[in-house]
Order: sequence, then C-alpha cells, then structure tokens
Amino acid sequence: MSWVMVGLDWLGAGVIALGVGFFVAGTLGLLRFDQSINRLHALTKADTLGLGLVVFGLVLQAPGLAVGLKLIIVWTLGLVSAALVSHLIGQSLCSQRQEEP
Amino acid sequence: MLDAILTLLILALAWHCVRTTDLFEAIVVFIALGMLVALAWTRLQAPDAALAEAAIGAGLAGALLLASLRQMPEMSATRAPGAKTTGLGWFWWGLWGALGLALVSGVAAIQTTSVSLMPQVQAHLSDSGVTHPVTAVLLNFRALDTALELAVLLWAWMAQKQLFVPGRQTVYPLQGQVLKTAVKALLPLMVLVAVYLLWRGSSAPGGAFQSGAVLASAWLMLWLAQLPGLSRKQGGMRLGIQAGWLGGVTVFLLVGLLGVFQGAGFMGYPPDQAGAWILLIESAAALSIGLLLASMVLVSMPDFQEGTL
Amino acid sequence: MTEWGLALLVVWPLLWGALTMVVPARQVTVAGGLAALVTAGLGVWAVTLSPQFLVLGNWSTPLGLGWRLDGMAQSLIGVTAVVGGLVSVYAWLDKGLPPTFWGLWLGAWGAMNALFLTADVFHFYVTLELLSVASVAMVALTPGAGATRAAFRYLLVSLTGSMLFLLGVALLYGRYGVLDMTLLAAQMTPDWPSMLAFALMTVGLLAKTAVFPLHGWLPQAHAKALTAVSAILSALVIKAAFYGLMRLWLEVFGPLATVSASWVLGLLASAAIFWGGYQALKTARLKRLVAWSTVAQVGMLVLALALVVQAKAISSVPSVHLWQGLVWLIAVHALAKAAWFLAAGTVQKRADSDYLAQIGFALHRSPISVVAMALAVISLAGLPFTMGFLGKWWLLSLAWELQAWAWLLVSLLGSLLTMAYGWRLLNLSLVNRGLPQALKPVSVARDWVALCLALLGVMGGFGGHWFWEGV
Amino acid sequence: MSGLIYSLCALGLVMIGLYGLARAHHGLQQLLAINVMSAGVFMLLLTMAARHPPADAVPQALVLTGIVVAISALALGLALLRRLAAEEAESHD
Repeated sequence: MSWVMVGLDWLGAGVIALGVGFFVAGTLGLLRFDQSINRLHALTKADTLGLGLVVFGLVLQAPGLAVGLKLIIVWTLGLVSAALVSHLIGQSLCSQRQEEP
Repeated sequence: MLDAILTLLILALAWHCVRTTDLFEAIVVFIALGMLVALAWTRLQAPDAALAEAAIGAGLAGALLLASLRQMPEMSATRAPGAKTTGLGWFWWGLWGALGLALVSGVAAIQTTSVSLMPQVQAHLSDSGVTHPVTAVLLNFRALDTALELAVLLWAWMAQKQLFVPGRQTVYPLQGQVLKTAVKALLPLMVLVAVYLLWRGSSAPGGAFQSGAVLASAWLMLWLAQLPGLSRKQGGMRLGIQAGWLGGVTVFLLVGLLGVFQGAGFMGYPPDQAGAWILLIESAAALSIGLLLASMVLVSMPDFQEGTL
Repeated sequence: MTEWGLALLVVWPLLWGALTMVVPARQVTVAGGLAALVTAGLGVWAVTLSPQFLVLGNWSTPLGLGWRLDGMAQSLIGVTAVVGGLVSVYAWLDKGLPPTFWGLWLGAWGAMNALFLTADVFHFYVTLELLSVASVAMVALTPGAGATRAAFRYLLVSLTGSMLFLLGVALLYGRYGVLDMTLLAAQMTPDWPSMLAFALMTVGLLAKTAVFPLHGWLPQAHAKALTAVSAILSALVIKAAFYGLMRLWLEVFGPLATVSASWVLGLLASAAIFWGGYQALKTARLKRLVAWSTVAQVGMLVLALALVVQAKAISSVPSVHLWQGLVWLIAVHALAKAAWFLAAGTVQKRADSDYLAQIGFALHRSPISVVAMALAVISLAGLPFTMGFLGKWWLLSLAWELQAWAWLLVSLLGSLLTMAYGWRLLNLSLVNRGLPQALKPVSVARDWVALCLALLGVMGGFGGHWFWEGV
Repeated sequence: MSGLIYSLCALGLVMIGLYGLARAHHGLQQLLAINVMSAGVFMLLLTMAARHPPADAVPQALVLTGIVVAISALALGLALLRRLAAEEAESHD
C-alpha cells in the first residue's frame, strides 16, 4: 500500500467524521426545534451536507471505480429524494396553514 | 460493540412504540424500528430479509398505518380514568417474566446447536435452476409455501376490497410541477431497479419480494403525482390490473400443475427447465406483489374514491 | 392420477376463488357454486385413496414439503367435503349473500385441504394464516359495526396465536434443524427447548380453536356472521386448528405428551364444557346460543384428546381406535353444528329477529328446521341410534378403561347440559308458540339442506359398524 | 457472541410485543404490538440461521414468507379498523 492510499484513507476518514458531525447537528435540530418548518430546515440542510461528506469520504476510500460510481449514484438519488420529500412536506404544511386561520 | 448498541436501540424503540399513548408517535417510532431491525438483519447475514423488511415491513407498512390513522376517530389511547384495575397485575407480570425467562433459557440452550438444512440446500442447489440458495428454497424446494403466501396476500386484498369505504376527507391537491417532473424522471429508474432486483434474485440477494416492493412504490408515486397510471376508466388498463392481481397465484399454481404433467411432481420442475419457469413465476409474482401492495395502500388513503383505482 | 387429484384438491378451489374476483358479479354464484361442488367431489374421492406420503417437486423430506394422506387427514378432508358441499348448496340458495363470499369460502376450503395434507410445521403455519385471513373476512361480510368489531377481535386472537405457533416453530428448527412432522416426531426428546416449543404451539392453537379461557372471540364472531359463514366457521374452521392440536399431541410431541400434560387439557376442557353450557343456557339470542354450544363442544373434543393422550402414555391400556374416535367426534360435531346453524339461520331469517323471545311463531312455521335442530341436539348430546351416541360411547368406555372417573363424569354432565340448552329451543317450538306475526318468505329448500346435514349426523350411526371395524 | 445478543434482542421484541398487546387500548396499538412481536419471531429465526457459517437459507426464506403474511394481516386489520370507524361515525350521525 503506497503512502498515497494511506493518505486518501485518512482523508476519507476525516471527511466521514465531519459528515457525521453534520448529521448529529441535523438530528439535534430535528429534536430541539418545535415547528415542523424549522425541523425540515435543519434536516434538509444539515443532512444533505452530511450525506454528501460521508459519500465523498467513502469514495476516497473506495477500492475501485465501479464502487465509487455506485456511491455517487446513491448520493444523487438521495439528493433528489430529499429535495422531493421536503418539498412535499412543505406543501402540505402550507396547505394546513391556509386552512387554519 | 455495534451489535450491542443496535440491540439496545431496537429494544428502546420497541418499548417506546408500545408504551406511548400518542398513536402518531407510535407509528413513526414503529417505522424507525423497522429500519433498525433491517439493519440488524444485515448483521445476521440475511440481506434478502433485510431488504424486504426495510421496503415492506417499514416502508409500505408505515404508509398503510399513517394513511389509516387519519381516518380513525380521535379516540384516546389512554386508559379511561374510571377504569378499574383488576388487582391481578402482579399475576400477569409474574407470568410475563416467567415466560421471558423460559424463552431466554430455551434459546440459550440451542445457541450452539449445529443443525441446519443448509448442507441439503447446497447439495441440491445445482438442480434447482438458480444459484442463490434463498431463491432456490423459496421458488423450488418449498415452492408451495411461497404460492400460498401469495394467496394470503391476494385474499387479504379480496377482503379489503369488500371492506372498502370511500374516503370522506378532502386532501389539498399538490400544486406545481415538482412532483410530476420528479416522478417522470424517477419512474424509469425505479422500473429498472425492479427488473434488476428480479434478475439478480437468481444468483444473489434480491428477487420477487424486493422487486415487488419497488414496483409498489413506483405505482404509488404515479398515483400521488396524479399521472395516468392506475386509472380503471380505460378498459384495457382495468383488465391488466385485474390480471396483475391474480397473476402471481395463478401462474405459480398452474406451473405447479404442469410439474405433475411433466413427471416432476406437483410444484416441481424438470431440472433443465427450472431456471426459465422460476423466472416466469418470479416476474408474475413481482407484478402481483407490487400491484397488490400498491392497491392496499391506495384504498387506505383518506381521499381515495372507488372509481379512481 | 393420485397426485393430480391431491394437487387439484388444493389448486382447484384456490384458482376458482381467485377467479371470482374477475367474474362479473351476476355469475359469481354460479361459478363459485359449481367450483365448490367439484371441490366437494374431489374431497370425497380423496377418502377412497390408499394412504400415502409424497414430497412436492420430487425432493426428499427434510428439504422439500411433505404431503401425507393418512387416515386422519383423509377423514378430515372427507368431513370438510361433505359439510362444505352441503353448506355451499345452502349458500347458493341464499340470495342475500354478497358475491365476495364465494371467493373467500373457496380460499378457506383450499387452505383447509392444504392444512390437512401438509406434514411440515411451517407450511402448516402458512395454511393456517390463509385460513384465518379468509375466515376473518367472511365474518366481516355482515354489515354493521358489531360484526366488524367481532372480526377485528377474531383477527387479533388469530394473529397472536399464529405468532406463538411460529415462535415454537423457530425453537423446533433451532433444536432439530428440520420442519417435517414425521422427522420431528422421530427425533423428539423431552428437553427444555422442545417443551417450550410444545407449550407455545399448543397455546397458539388453543386460541385458534377457542378453548377456554381463550374462547372469548368465538361467540361474537360466530353469532354475528352470516348464516352460511357461521356454519363454516363453527363446523369446519375450528376443526382445522383442532386437527393441528391432534397432530402436535399425538404425533410430533409424542414423548412429551404425558399424563400430567393431559390433565391440563382435561381441566381446560371441563371448564369450557361447563362455561359454554352455562352461557348457552343463559343467553337470550338464538345464534349466540348455538355459538356458545360450540365452545362447550370444543371442550368435549379437547377432553377426548386428553383421554387419548393418557391412553397412549399408559401403554398397558389397549389403545385401539384412538385417533378414529377423535375423528368420529369431529364428524359428529361438524355435521350437527352445521345443521344447527343453518336451521337457526333460516328461522332467524323468517322471524327477522335473533331474540329467542320473538322466534316462537317462526319456529312453529318451520317444522323441517325444528326437526333438523332436534336431530342435531340429540346427536350432539349422544342419545342412542345417532352418530353422536357411538362417539360418546367410545369416549365413555375409554374413560372407563383409564379409570378416569372425573372425566367420565364431566362428559356425562356435558351431555346433560347439551340437552338442557337444546331443550330451551325445542320447547319454544312445542309449547310457547308466541303470537302470530308476519314472516319473511324464505325458501323451504334451505330447511331441507339443514335437515340433510342433521340426518347424515344421525344415519352416520348406522355406518358405525363399517367405520369402527373396518379401520 | 453477537448471535446471543441478537437472540436476546429477538426475545426482547417478542416480550415487548406481548406486553404491548396486553396494555393496548386502541386497535392500532394492538396491531403495532403484534407486528413488534412478529419482528422478534422473525429475528429469532434469522439468529437460528446465522449460528454457523454459511448462513442457513431455509429460515431466511421462511422469514421472507412471514414478512408478506404479516403485512397482509396488518393491511386487513387496518381495513377493518377503517371500516369500523366509518360505521361508528355513521351510527352517531
């Protein structure tokens, strides 16, 4: 194993740790905020970044190109579904708000 | 270490799920529990079961539960204040504890017993038409189990059709093109994943169940985005849907009868044709599972009307 | 040929049941009814075959699923065919049945045939689940919140029972590594995991058989259901779970089913006989009375099972006709209870009321149904010249041989109770006619179907010689 | 060792499910409790499969069958509850 590989491994581990930190922050936000909109905010922002970092870290450690590409596809799908779901939740919150007053 | 943490988390969530008096919270916790249980099952080297549990046990069950919750009366889940306690509390706790202890000691006694059907499975794997042992067990060695389990699904759906009450609530329609566009883009991908899972099932974890679950969610997304996918107004579509419901059971049982005809026994295949028959059965089963599960979730929606399926 | 027949026994009702979903509603009765009659024919034919064991897909047993056609399975398939066929005729005549009934009933029938045939404990669980789903759905065919609630309760009990059963299956697999009943029976050793599995599976099936104190769901579910459904549930579906108990106690867990274990069964059975009888004496409603009678009669079956277990455990007792006696009792109860429920349903329909106080006149105007009920009651109580008499005689002589005086007394008292609550009903038709009232028109053919079943239950007694000496 | 942990977890789920079933006051809670219990039973089967490598395929197949049976029963139970709610709402009107 060359020193480049070792370096990439360590770098990947660091990036993953950073990503996990974002996840923890997002989860904290989910638990601490009291309004659904705010919770959504915490989740989408922090978790998207967290997922990106974790995937990036894993790509750095990936044994081959195929695995790396698969990881990137996972990340893309994650992004799309997160955006879609949060959009839907936001819409339903909006329609609830219009209903209430 | 990881196992211990996971176990504790699962037990804590399960406890919370049955303890909480807020039904919504209980359901959300149940969904999270399903995900963690699936994770635990991958640790137990059971990727097939884990995939199915994550998709069906947590995903679709969660959708069913949440959709049904909106139609329940606001019944309090707490004990009515006037309800009398029977005074037998200690008795039931004692019984519960004794059963728990009995189970733990019983399971501990067989923890290292080395009995298994795996050698048998491996010895006959080459005659089964597939190379993935779980698929071989499901579709060949114990094929009638699987056929009758598809029947359970079909009969449960038959019952739900009978029990159907049209939704009374109105739900605000979603505005904008975001969902439609996204669904149009994602749908081909989901179908591709379903086909891939089905194909992969013959040699690696995957198969009709997992594929069916993906198809079910694809259909549900079609419906949510109000794209024309499940509308029964067109005659051809209606026939197709009905054929899809019945397809899994009927194809499976008919191929089973064909086995008698070919001398391979009821629910058996000649070894050289087994792979092809299994693929046919799995395709029909995946379509059936997908359609049935999607239909079950659809009729549980609060705004679902009979004509729209 | 044989394999075709056995396969069709399961496949035919399931395929037709599934197809009723796409058949236009007007033709469902014809399609379903014809399919049911063919199923009945297949079942009767299966009785004439020689006993055999076959493994599906030409595999060998620990790997493949075994099907076993032995005397016990054949008898149950035959009873289901006869009773199911006649109930199907009744259902055909009943124009008020929703078309979904046929799909559900054919599914339940296919599930029962598979359940009787299978020799695999996990496959038994799958068939049991299919049967429960179809049965629960059949209960829910009755409109109204009461029936829906009863169906939900039935589902919960049924699911819990299945889960306990499956837990036992998991323990058995962990201990022995096989799922086939004959292989399990051959290896069974009385150790802790096996005992635990035995207890769990028994409790699960006791709940599904509605044995005291797990009977609470039955009177509601069976009384609220539509008439044909009540007959199917009480006469047949309960017996499927009881058949599981028989297989477990007499076969799979043979070495574990000791005399002391049989005492537990006997005590539960006695409680069921007295409690069911007491409630049947007390209730004010017609179908409720018949349903409580089922609780008591299930107690009688379990008592018989307890005696058979004792007889098997004490080898000094000449143990002839053991499972035959049990099967005979099952047949007696299936025929009599189906007849009773169908007759009661016809009367209830005529009077348009389920209250005993309001059906006097309708009873008076339904002589055929009254005769059917009377024959059913005397067969259940075990009066001479009926099928029930031979069953009761067998039971009493077995108790006598075993010197089990307590159980002897209980079964005699059970007969007295049966006559007492049966008399409540017959008394209404003989003495207390009530005021003339307008009756709903109901076809007399339906009375005749009930009478056919009841007559079979009586005439079966004359076939006793062939049965008891032949096997 | 990890096998034992997961067996205990499975039994824990079964016991929690039983407890939940006993104390539930709402049909939905009862269904949830039964499903918690069934997850436990399935997990027990899987621990039985994972005792010795390679993992035994038979219990895994049984669990797949069980999952589909469980969701069918859950869906039927929920349909009954929805029907019940509608019928009760009707009788109150």
